[in-house]
Amino acid sequence: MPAPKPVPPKKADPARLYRAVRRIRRVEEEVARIYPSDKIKSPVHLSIGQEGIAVGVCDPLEPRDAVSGTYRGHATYLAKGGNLNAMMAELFGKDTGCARGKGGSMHLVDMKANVLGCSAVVGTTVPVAAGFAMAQKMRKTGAVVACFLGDGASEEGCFPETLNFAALHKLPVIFVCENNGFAIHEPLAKRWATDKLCERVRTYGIPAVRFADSDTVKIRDHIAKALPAMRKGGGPIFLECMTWRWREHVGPGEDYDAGFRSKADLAKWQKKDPVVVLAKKLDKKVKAAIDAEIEAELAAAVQFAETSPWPDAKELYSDVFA
Amino acid sequence: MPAPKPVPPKKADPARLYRAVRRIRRVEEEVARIYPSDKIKSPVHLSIGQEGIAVGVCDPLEPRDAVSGTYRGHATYLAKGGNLNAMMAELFGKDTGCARGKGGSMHLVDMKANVLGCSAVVGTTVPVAAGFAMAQKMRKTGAVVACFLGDGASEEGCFPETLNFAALHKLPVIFVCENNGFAIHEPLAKRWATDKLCERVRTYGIPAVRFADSDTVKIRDHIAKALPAMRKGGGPIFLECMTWRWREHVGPGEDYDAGFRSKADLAKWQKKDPVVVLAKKLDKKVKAAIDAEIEAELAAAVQFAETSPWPDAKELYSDVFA
Amino acid sequence: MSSRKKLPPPPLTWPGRMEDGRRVLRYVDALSEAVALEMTRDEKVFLFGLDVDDHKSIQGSTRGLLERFGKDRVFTTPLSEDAMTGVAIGAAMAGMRPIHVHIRMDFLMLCMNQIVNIASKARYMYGGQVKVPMVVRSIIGKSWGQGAQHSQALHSLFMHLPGMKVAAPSNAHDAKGCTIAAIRDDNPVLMMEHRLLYPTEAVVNEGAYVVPPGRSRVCRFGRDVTIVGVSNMVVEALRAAELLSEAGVSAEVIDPIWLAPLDTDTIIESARRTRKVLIADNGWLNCGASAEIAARLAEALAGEGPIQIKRVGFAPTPCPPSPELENAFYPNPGTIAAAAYALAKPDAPAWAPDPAATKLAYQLQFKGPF
Amino acid sequence: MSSRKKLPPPPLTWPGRMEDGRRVLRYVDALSEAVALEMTRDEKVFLFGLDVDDHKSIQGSTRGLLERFGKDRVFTTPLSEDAMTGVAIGAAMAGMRPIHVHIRMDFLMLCMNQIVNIASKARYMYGGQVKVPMVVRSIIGKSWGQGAQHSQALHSLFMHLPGMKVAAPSNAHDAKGCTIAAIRDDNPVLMMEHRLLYPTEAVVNEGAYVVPPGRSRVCRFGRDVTIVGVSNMVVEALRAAELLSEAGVSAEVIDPIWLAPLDTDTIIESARRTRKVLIADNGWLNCGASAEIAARLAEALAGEGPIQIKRVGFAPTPCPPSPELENAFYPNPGTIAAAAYALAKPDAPAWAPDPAATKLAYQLQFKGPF
Ligand SMILES: Cc1ncc(C[n+]2csc(CCOP(=O)(O)OP(=O)(O)O)c2C)c(N)n1
Ligand SMILES: Cc1ncc(C[n+]2csc(CCOP(=O)(O)OP(=O)(O)O)c2C)c(N)n1
Ligand SMILES: [Mg+2]
Ligand SMILES: [Mg+2]
Repeated sequence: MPAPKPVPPKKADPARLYRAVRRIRRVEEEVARIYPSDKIKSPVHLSIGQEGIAVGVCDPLEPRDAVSGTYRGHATYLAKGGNLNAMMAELFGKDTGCARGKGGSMHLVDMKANVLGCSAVVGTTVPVAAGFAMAQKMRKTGAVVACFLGDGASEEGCFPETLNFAALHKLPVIFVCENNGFAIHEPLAKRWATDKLCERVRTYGIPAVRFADSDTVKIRDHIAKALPAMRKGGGPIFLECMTWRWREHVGPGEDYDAGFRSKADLAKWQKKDPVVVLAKKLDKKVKAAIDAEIEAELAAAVQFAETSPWPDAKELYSDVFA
Repeated sequence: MPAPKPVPPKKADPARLYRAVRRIRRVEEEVARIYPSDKIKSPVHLSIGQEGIAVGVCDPLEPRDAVSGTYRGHATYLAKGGNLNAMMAELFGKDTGCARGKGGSMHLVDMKANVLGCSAVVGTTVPVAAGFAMAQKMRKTGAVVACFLGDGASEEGCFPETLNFAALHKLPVIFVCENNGFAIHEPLAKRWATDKLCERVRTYGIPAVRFADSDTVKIRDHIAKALPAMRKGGGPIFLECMTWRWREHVGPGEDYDAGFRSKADLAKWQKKDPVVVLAKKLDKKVKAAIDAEIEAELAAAVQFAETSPWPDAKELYSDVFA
Repeated sequence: MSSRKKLPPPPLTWPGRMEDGRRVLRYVDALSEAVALEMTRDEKVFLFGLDVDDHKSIQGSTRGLLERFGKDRVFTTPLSEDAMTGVAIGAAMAGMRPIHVHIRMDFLMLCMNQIVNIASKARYMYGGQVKVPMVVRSIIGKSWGQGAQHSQALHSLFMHLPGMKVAAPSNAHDAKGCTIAAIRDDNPVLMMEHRLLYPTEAVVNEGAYVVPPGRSRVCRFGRDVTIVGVSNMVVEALRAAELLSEAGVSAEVIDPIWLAPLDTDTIIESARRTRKVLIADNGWLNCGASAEIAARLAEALAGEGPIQIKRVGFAPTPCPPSPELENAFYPNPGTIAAAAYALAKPDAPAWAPDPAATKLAYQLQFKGPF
Repeated sequence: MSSRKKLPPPPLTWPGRMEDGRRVLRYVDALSEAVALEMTRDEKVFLFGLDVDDHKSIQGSTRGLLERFGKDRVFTTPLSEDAMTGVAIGAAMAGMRPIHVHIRMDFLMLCMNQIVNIASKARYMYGGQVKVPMVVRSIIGKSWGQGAQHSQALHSLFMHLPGMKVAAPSNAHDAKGCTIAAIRDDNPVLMMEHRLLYPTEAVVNEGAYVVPPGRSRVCRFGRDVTIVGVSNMVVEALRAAELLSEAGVSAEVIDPIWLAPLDTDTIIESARRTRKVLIADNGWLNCGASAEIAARLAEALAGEGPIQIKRVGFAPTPCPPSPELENAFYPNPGTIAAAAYALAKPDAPAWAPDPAATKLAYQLQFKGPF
């Protein structure tokens, strides 16, 4: 029943977008709720507040297209159609998990939905995504790869290395930098000499756009417009999406008492909450129906995870080699 | 008798600059001459044709300033006042070599002259140079570090990582990219998505200038002008110096028969030969005297290397640890 | 060492005192105390790395340093481990004494080029003209669902390199002494700490002292079998030794403390008596620390007559997060005791201690994530 | 294997033929032939890496491939080893079969993050959903003045990793068979080639064949001592064995061929007979391949009675370029023979072969630089 999205629509559909952001929000809220029970034994990096970006980017993608997410990857996984039951089971460490209990929250993967595996080492997925895109080019599939990274990841040398290579070979990569202003607790000011990231990316010949509000519809339309040329060998594009992580870096709570960022900033960003913004565009009844559907799906997923079996001890040794 | 240069002159002195480029040229020609005898058992990467850059950058530097060179490091080593006898002995693998026979041509070093050790792994010296510069800043010595790198080295992730860090911390680093258009035999077109290197460097807030002809005097004056601000915490600067490697990538010969670049291009660059250009500014007698001095010094250096003892076998085990 | 075991199970008020007045300190606090002492003594010492200056202060191990020494000597960096390692090397060559901190050992794989190709070789390939007095602090995260990339103990990669030193303190006393020794060492030193040891306490003198390389410690004397433990495996081996003693086997437990240079003389001496050696490494076996120790033992002793050598360590797999799998991935006091028992009593039926007795306080105490 | 020794010393016209009509091929040409065959068979195979397409063609080992398969399947890259490794991994995950070439093994230190944290773990940590059929070709440059950063043999770093395979062919036959096996393998495989072996010749069949992991080869049978050689040390051990036989010692020589997975059964079987084992590695000892082999031998055999094990390898220093120092840095047939002799005849006076007899044709042939 989940993962709907066989053919992407030509136009932004508010109901569809709302459904997607709301679903991710609710899944993560549920994860946060369950977390203190210690049933989830895997560090969770919630993207609450940032969901609109993943949804905006993934909405126009086709099944053949791929996404590559970070350890903060629940949103990308779900937005691209990753299986919810398998995700929840993975967080619980169950054999039915998407990585059969061998990945955890930071390594979600669903190759059937073309969700490439996430990685806990910042930046590592960026060149891997480019390699996946290179294979698409070599095999002329016309597929593109959306590669998500944080502002922190952009500081790793493999990022400019990958930009150069992707531009040189005109690889079909959508680089999406989710700039939430922090790497764990360290602000940009301590890490970036300047904030001219888009300018820098343009020097590789890659079109780069900054989305100051990261409006879901605007991002969606930008991608939808870019896709045809990319599918024909037009090369990579880059998006810098300004955003805000509502919760703490890792774990279910908040971190405003730590003093490194303020609740006032949160309030500012909450005004742009994609769930609220998109909800406003919907008829109340439509919204209520969607919400109910999501709750049912979510409850089923938790139930699935809870009742799924643990991996057998001998599975420790399986899949080391193919 | 060698390594003259206690206090850098206020102004470009053609005789002095000529002496420096001519000396490097002759040293390398002599290395090339000796090479086939197999007395030098260390791969040599000659900078013949590129000497003007090292000389232009190093001329205004003070003894307290440092340079960091690449495996193509003979020119930087000599331009900064590295000991010639010790260099020649190092190429011969002798105990009197600057690295006591444990470095070879690619690892020249002379810490007394503040010539930081060169490295054979492309790009590795770039962050090391920045670290050396950071120490200058921490200890408030007012010294700067000139960090040389090739166009190829600029592709390694550690280069942008270092640019960002150096700009963020306003480190006194002069980044000098010697862009000779090739990494071994691979042209820029196969490696760079665009040639907007200076533009890219500027996005870090680092002033960047391209020298299309790499005129020794122009480079020299540019550095001389930049130094006072850098000594006071003004932060790094960047130079892209277009140039041409006359000889083959490694070894004493030429490589125009290999077909990947043309002798016509060589001829074009030879018209800008810094040795010739600077010689023209000198009185014939002055030039002759300098030339004679250089020959004497060079002959003495080869003699020194030839007659120096081999390292004792037990030296294999020394200096693994300090 | 054994003093620790006398501590009452609930943590003391901190910094605590033994009944005889000696101070006990947690491993995590011993680390920051060591750095604070050295930064006070020598202004060339500085500490940097991702997140060393935030409120979590590398799980507490850099706590107070920013406040005390200021942001010029205690600072975070961009996410650029490769270049930052080069920066540390360059600063060290210029006479500073950097401490570069990594919250997980896994991230050191980004630093390999600088560590292998420059740091470990600089003194040699520059003919003794430079030295690189640099400390790289890294922490092993025992999994608790962290998964394959946040749990690695990669010490053997560094033990392989001439020119590198490697310390793996198993207790608060050594954590402090090794850190101070590392900072004072004129060579690159890798500190391998273990996250789960952070809350463990030991008697730690207040002043500066060094636990230098070159001397393994016999933590517990025994007759029947020698157990060598690496990092937290020392603690687990000590517990295993208690369990073994209940089963009538007297185990000697040795902590190499420093893995490079590695003192195998102490181990060889013990093995010459017991002729049965179990090496419990907190890492993979292939080409691991356990392989080196076993090889040296074999070279030194196997020609003299029968000697039984066995290794236990991580399963030959990446580390899985699912709890059951993860438990099976790691050696523990039960598996260590069982293996040692089999060595000591080859003819007796196989024995393993009651699983309930093999859970260690310092592990149970921990709740993820970190 | 032994056929090679029957070849006349000056190289045959190439590709040469034995008197019995069998073809001999150089190691370097066997490498490119293997890739050409596989690229013909499977269009998913492609080859990339710095300088694979220039006129020097990685010292000849990629010769002709560009011409034959075109620039979409044979291409150079920017100097970005870290990202290019990730690109290879990503392409492999998408079903391609990349061969990523490095002209020196030293440069792999830039690839460690991708290899350790992604390639070797991807299949496992993604629950079997992906595979990473990637080949990493790397070449050891025996020094000839190359110095510390251009001479390393770092195979043990990769042997340490679950999920990685490592091949180290010592002759042209295996170079071809291992390369084909590596390309067909569904896992990341590191090929460790040796530059000085490139001109050596062996009988090499014309079609495709595999030399798969899992089986060490006994290259020469002997009674008194077992010598295990790694990479070019196999060749040097074979020469040592000849010298030893002149001194009345019968040496068995074993080539593991693949270092991971490592077949130690064959070695153990031999050692069970000779009870004297010398391991000659082309690398450092600490936590090296030699440590692993020694450890496994000790675990398997030392309890049964006396067994003598000894390792020789690189000196525990970076590699110096000065010729005298460099000579002392490497094991050679003379030092291998002397060490094996001491094991075989512990009570006889020390013996070493005439140094003139220990120089190997394949080394003398080489003139730097490369
Ligand atoms: C290579 C590496 N260095 C450091 C870390 C520790 N770390 C985990 S998340 C993180 C912050 C990353 O910030 P960003 O890329 O902006 O992503 P965000 O968490 O903000 O989504 C850091 C430094 C890591 N996982 N990997
Ligand atoms: C990390 C690394 N990759 C590859 C090589 C092989 N290599 C040696 S020199 C060189 C070219 C470097 O080009 P550039 O930086 O432009 O310097 P140039 O030789 O032109 O002076 C390459 C690829 C190396 N030494 N180190
Ligand atoms: Mg961020
Ligand atoms: Mg160049």
